[in-house]
Amino acid sequence: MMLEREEAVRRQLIEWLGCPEDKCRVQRARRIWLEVAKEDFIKVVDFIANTLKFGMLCTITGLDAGEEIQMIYHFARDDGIVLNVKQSAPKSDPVFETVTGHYQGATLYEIETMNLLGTSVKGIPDDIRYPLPDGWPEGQHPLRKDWNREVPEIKGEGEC
Amino acid sequence: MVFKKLINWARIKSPWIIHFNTGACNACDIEILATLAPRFDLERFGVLLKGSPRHADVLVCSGPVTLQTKDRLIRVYEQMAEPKFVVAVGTCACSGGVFNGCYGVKGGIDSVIPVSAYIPGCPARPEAIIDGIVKLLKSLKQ
Amino acid sequence: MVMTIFYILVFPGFLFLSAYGLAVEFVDRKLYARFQNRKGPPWFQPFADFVKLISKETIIPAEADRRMFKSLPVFAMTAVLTASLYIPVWSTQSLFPFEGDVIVILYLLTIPTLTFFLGGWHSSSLYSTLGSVRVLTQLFAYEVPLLMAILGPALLAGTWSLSGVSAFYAANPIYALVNIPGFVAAMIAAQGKLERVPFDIPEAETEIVAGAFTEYGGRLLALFRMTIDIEMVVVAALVSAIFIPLFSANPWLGFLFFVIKTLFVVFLLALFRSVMARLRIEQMVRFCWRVLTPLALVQILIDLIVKGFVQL
Amino acid sequence: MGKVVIPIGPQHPALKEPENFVITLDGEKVVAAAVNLGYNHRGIEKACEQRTYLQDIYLIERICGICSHAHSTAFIQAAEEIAEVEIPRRAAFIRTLIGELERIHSHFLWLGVAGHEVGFDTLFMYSWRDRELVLDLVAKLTGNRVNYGINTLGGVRRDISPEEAAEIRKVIGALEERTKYYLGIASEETTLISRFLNVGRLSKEDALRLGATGPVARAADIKRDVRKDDPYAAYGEIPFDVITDTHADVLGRTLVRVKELMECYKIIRYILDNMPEGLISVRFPRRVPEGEAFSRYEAPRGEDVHYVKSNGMDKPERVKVRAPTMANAASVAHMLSGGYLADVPIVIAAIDPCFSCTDRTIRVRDIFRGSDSVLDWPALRDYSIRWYRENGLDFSGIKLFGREIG
Amino acid sequence: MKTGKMLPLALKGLFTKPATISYPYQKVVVPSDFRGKLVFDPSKCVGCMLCVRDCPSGAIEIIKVGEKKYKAVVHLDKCIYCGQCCDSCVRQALRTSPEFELAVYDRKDLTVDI
Ligand code: SF4
Ligand code: SF4
Ligand code: SF4
Ligand code: SF4
Ligand code: SF4
Ligand code: SF4
Ligand code: SF4
Ligand code: SF4
Repeated sequence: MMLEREEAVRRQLIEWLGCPEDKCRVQRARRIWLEVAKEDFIKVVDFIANTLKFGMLCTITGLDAGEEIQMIYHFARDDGIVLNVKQSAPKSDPVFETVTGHYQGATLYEIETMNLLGTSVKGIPDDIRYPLPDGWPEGQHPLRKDWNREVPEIKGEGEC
Repeated sequence: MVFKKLINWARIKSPWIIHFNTGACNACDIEILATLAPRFDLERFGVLLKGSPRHADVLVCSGPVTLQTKDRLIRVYEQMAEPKFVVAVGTCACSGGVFNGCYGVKGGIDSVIPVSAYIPGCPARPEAIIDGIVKLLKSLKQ
Repeated sequence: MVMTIFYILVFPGFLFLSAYGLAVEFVDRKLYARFQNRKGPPWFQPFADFVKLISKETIIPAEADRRMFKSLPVFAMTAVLTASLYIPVWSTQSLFPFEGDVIVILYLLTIPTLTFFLGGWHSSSLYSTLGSVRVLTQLFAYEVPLLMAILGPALLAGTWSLSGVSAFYAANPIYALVNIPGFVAAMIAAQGKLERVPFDIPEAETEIVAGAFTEYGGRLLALFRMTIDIEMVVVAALVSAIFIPLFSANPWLGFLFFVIKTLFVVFLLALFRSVMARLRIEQMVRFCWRVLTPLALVQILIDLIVKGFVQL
Repeated sequence: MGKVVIPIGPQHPALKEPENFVITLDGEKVVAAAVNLGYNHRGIEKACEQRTYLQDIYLIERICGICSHAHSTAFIQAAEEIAEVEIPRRAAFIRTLIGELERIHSHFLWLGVAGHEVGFDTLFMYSWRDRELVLDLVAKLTGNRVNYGINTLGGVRRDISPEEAAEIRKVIGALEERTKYYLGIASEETTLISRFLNVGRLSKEDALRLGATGPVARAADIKRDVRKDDPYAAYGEIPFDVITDTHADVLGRTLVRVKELMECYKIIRYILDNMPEGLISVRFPRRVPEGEAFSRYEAPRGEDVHYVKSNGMDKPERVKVRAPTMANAASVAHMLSGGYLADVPIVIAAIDPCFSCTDRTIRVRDIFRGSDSVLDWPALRDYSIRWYRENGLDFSGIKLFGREIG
Repeated sequence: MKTGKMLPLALKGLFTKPATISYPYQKVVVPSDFRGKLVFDPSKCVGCMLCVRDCPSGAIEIIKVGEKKYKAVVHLDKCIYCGQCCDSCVRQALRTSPEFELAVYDRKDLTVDI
């Protein structure tokens, strides 16, 4: 299969970042995966948004990878290429930078990882209760692997 | 006596419903709406869909009760005037269905408010909903 | 005296109007359903709804003004019933005609609208409040064209009594032809008066639930609904008495004509509401002032000119 | 009348689902709008990790009943990519076919709801009457009216017989006639146009900035369609046009949807004419090898994306869903402000929101903490101004209490 | 632009038969492979429990009632009528039937032996 466009994007990324080859791979047509260090992340996003012109952030996946919390940002371009960028932070201190500076729609996705995985994203207030119901106990993050699935009894505010 | 009969008759012939989605997947909701569309036309049985709980006699619920809708469901139920009935449409509303065990789900409608009729199905076909409502009305006869 | 009480309570008063109102509601709903290619409700539906509502528990919101809340529906009902006394039913003559009763009918007909406003206002619920503001805004928009559309034919007839107007057109049916623009304007304004699509803005359920009626339930709602039904009869009768010159000296035949005429008006009303989308309040007001009022003015002008010719 | 804050929902006639829009009014004008979601949050993503891939199909299908096929296909595509299972071409064609039938039913449904929201119930009745034809067809092909359950890992569960194919053609023909009629209604009926034109505007720039997808984006003249950009199933070989419109308002969204219906018929005819012979499914391993995949699907309302990560077991390690409505939710608040209360339902409806999917994750509500106490106008205003400014929505042109919001 | 575009269609409604079906007075015919209530053939079942394992909502139970004899209990209030159990059953002991009118007043009545 011809993967010229994908390879071109990959080369550009590797050269600009100066990262090892295996950090960026082309999975198949239109799917590129990239792993970056947390420190470089915002710089990379800037490059992706402004130079590579990925216009849309499809979503952000947060996941519990054992010792670390991993965030995967799925950027899409109008020619169909999806660039998935990963960054991780230790579970003990899962702090990430916000990408709302480049992609406005990201707020919701970031808040979602904050609630469901207990991350914290700089620049987004961390007291926002989101998609979890009102009255959900603090510190309970259902998507963490060690969270048991007993539903805590919730007393709602009862307001309409 | 005659009066009582008349009132009972009127109740059976004029069940106004209010629809409340307690976290359904939409399929049951559109099937409920489809019963109002020309093919099934629930108005044949005097059913009108009302927006205000004050006007309605039958609360038609679809979906598993999520933690977030639980209090609203109770509130809407309380706002309705007596006599009132609750119909659980769809497997989710009956028991929580496929969502049983999800952390955001409380369970079926009857885990929160009393239910007068259960209509299983995923989604319940419009005919099944009509069947359920007609069965409910029949049970009011005595 | 007995006869008067019979007139007021039974025919063509309270009982007859209630029954006929329910029948008209049925016709309206059935036609609406048929226009939408569905079967529609059975014939007893409005009656069953009424009985059921009467027998239901009535909840009065804690924040609402109890006395107002309860008395308004009764007040509205009384007003439309009173208005009906000046409407001819089986001939060109109404029960208690007097010079100027056209104006009185129109005023009596605004009373229900005002009670809807007050009722909504006193429910102290957001949707009701919003609904009542819309009721009032809309009232100012359609009342003028409605009044003017009726004014024209009355000018031509040279009397301010509905019975007189009817009698005039019964005698000279040909003149009714010049009143067609007025008929159109009156029909459209009536749509607003009865709060139906495209002018059902005050109770637009997708926006403000049930508008002014949101908090009403049980018996009080039953009264309001009945009021609206009777109002529909009265408006249909008023419009048909003025614009449709179909009368008979024979009371039976006259009554039959009355039924035919009102049902025809109801048919038109149902048709209107099934082929249009609801306008926004500001579009409605604009429409009333820019289109409807000029139309009614044209009607008055035509009537004045015709009158001039007749007198020459 | 002063400023009023009215909650639309969670139980409100305009919404078929429990959501809460907090609309701040000055008379009839909307000065601020906030979206509170979260009523439908069930916890599906977590549940997916606790069930097998096979069970997940049915769970994911029930994220939403209207684009059930979209969700299950997107999920299965991801799983198949990880397991390196290639489905037979015939299966891909059947998936595409059902997907397009779903789009037809969904667009008809939308047209009816749009009519209903502006009080045009006759339109609702007729389009829902015609929609039944599609549902009958789908029930015949798949065994259920909604939540078809046709997809399975490695292919599809039911084949399409020649008689069924003939029946599809017949129904498509009838629907095409109806669609032309509705196109006439949507572009000519005065009262409808007066409610749709220039209502809920979302310019091309705003749509790009807020990441709108689907008909919302296409109505703003953005040629964005996953079926073309990132073809999946059989779309790579099917010729069709991406419909766009320049109105960028509710009318534009209506026209895009109705015209898309015509494309659906074209696609379905192509599928029936070119349906390859062969198997409809292949074996799929119970344990999926380690890996991850990201899959996109053009649902009737826009792009639906799924991310699946496998750890080599029979249950996925992580499933992430981002449904179309969530991508468009950010646009709604923007479209509402400055409009009329009467337009709120149609504007909301115009993105065709169905939050059961979106709620997986969103809840904007507490961003507007102040709005919880319903009549606390100043607090709401402060919060909303702050929020909007933080999010780059410019409200400075709107006057409040006779003053401009600085 | 035209007002009352739907007028002809609406008027036609007066003279055409309504699209309304007369259910429940007249039964509807659903496709024969419509996925409704399950049916079970005990003579085919070997008790392998594949159906139980694959059911997405835990709606089916296979209970041993004797040597090589099994009965199936289905919770109609949990079943999502997906038919996966029928696909999973290598013996074709389970099938879906087009029966869909399952409404009851008491939830207990929804747990049935099939
Ligand atoms: S007060 Fe109750 S009925 Fe009204 S919107 Fe809130 S939940 Fe719904
Ligand atoms: S019963 Fe099925 S169709 Fe109905 S809401 Fe639940 S999952 Fe959806
Ligand atoms: S109550 Fe009104 S808005 Fe709601 S579904 Fe019924 S008809 Fe539509
Ligand atoms: S947008 Fe979401 S809720 Fe709406 S139909 Fe699609 S999947 Fe369902
Ligand atoms: S957010 Fe949606 S998909 Fe996720 S668990 Fe909740 S309902 Fe399910
Ligand atoms: S055939 Fe089925 S039941 Fe038998 S051993 Fe294999 S998996 Fe188990
Ligand atoms: S049909 Fe589906 S939900 Fe019902 S028992 Fe079978 S597998 Fe379980
Ligand atoms: S899969 Fe079939 S044979 Fe096995 S237990 Fe279930 S019904 Fe019996």
